[in-house]
Amino acid sequence: MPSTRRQFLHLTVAAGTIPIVTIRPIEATPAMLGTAIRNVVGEAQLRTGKIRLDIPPLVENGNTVPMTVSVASPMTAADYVKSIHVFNEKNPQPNIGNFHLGPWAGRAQVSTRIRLADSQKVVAIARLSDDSFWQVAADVVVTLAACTEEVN
Amino acid sequence: MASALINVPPKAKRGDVIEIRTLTSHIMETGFRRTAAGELVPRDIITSFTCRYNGTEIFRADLFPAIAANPYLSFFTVAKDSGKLEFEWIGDNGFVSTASASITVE
Amino acid sequence: MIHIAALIAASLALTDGTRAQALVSYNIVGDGIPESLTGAPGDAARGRALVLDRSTTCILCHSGPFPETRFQGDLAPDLTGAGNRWSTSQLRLRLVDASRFNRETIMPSYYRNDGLVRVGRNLAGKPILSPSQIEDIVAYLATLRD
Amino acid sequence: MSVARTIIAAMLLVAAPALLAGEIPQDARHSGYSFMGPDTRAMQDDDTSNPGMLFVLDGEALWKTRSGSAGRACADCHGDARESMKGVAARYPAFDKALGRPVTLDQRINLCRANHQQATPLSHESRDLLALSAFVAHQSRGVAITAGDDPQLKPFVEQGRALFVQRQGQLNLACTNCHDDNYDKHLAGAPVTQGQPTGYPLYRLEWQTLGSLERRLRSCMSGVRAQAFDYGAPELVALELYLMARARGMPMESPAVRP
Repeated sequence: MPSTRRQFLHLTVAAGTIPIVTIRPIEATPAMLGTAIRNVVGEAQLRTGKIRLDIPPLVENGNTVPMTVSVASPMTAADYVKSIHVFNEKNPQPNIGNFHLGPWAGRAQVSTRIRLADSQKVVAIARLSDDSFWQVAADVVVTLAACTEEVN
Repeated sequence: MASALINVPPKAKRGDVIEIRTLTSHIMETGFRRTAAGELVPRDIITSFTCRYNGTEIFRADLFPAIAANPYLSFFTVAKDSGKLEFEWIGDNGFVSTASASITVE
Repeated sequence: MIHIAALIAASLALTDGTRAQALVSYNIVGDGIPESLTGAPGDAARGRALVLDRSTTCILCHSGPFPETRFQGDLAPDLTGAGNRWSTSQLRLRLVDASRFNRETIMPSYYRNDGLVRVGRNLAGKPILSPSQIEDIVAYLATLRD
Repeated sequence: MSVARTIIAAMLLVAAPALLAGEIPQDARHSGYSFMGPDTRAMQDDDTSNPGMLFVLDGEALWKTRSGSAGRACADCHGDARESMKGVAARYPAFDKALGRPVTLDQRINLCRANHQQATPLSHESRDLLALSAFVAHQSRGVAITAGDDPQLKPFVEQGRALFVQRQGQLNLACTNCHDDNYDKHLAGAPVTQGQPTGYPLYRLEWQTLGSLERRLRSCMSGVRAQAFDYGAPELVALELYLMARARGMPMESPAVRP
């Protein structure tokens, strides 16, 4: 393995497993992100406000990034959050997850852990019971691991 | 071996908003990685998670390769009745895993 | 005082059958190597890219005047003004073999292939950087003036 | 004043093995935990969000599962691990009289499988071996590390220390250069830790799975472009033993979470 290629190769090797070479894949483009969002939102207007995205601005490893999306909603039968959708800008695929909830949730909040291939923007969108869409974006800086495993 | 960690409060007062947390074993192979020989490692992810409360779906998630290995999910529901919360993870290659937890609502 | 670095390593057969690469010869004059390892000046633009490439390790330990690079190391001195502090001759020897100045230094010797222990099978006998990479980095560091 | 100081120093010598030159004193030892950000800490702190606990769960099931031609489970000999395994991992690697050398917890599990269960050994870093070692190590959470106290281990601790301070690899760096001399500094923005082995096996976000201390050491060796020792090699066991002895008194955290 030529050492000068280390920047591009993240190798994960454990006994009994196949050595995997993660060549930094083709990044999703802002256009792909836009298309993925339009697939969910359609022609509806995207508004800002109501939705909040908690994600560390600086993460120690992009493989496991904790993230919480919450929406200011009374969560009543008349006014609730139908779904939450999360997207990324630079992974090979722009979708992260779709989360479907309803007034019975009591609180419109979802947490998960995501992968971010590089420093990039994460977008969260909430669909409310009146079919309005609300969005928020956050920039995340991913610290690249200083030492990665290599095949010897 | 598929194992899951479920965190549901064993008891709650009627009307309380309770947090449900799940963690399940899965590699979440993205389908974008290659072996040293250059072959694409096939995608193997959980694509769907559902939680039912006494038989009624209360939360569903569509998951993509950008979800980290050993997926963690936390969400909320209003404690309505005593009973059972059932969890189901469905994924590539016929992956199905289920778990359940009971709750007493007073 | 002039040292001639001993450069014959080709007869040393290594465990996996590979042989040590012969390094190009260089002359140490005073505390530097006055002549280019390649016989030609390096390319400062390529050198900058190498300094910032995490795999070549400069940026892992050093910081410097690189506003676009968020994560810089603080294990070693800031490279700002390196071109004022050292001549190209001095920079070249510091890259080739910093341990010559301080036995305890944590700076690797970038152009050396002897006296090392348990070097990775695929890297045995090879220097970390090639002569042209050394020259490119020297050319770039020389441009770092306050 | 100086008399009092001499007495205190003498008492310390009696109470704990003398520090070797350059070693981090007891009160300055910090787990990798203290070098992490709040989000990674939170992941470790709560058992229902710590992915390492998935392996502990699997290990608990395996503990009770009969294996090998002897048809015995770990529990058949050791009973309730919460009692029998408490503090055990904090003493490993431990001296094995029959072999005349130290063995790691993973090696002990496989020795048990061979000698008492007539079962085939579990391979390094396999899910089952990690699950069992995580389950056993979890029983020592909070227990102070005492590995290396056995006088029979002395030459092996010294062998490990010699390896720790030996420069190696194409980058010609010793473990001690970073983890004794430069912790608190940053390697391209990532903190350099003291390399304290308090949380193994641990869930590394980089790996996206649980891994052993041997895996971590091999990864470090690759980092300095050295030829990594094979899993189970006596040198790797000696290094592990030295690291545990160097962390003497620190509480176990298994399964820890690290970036």
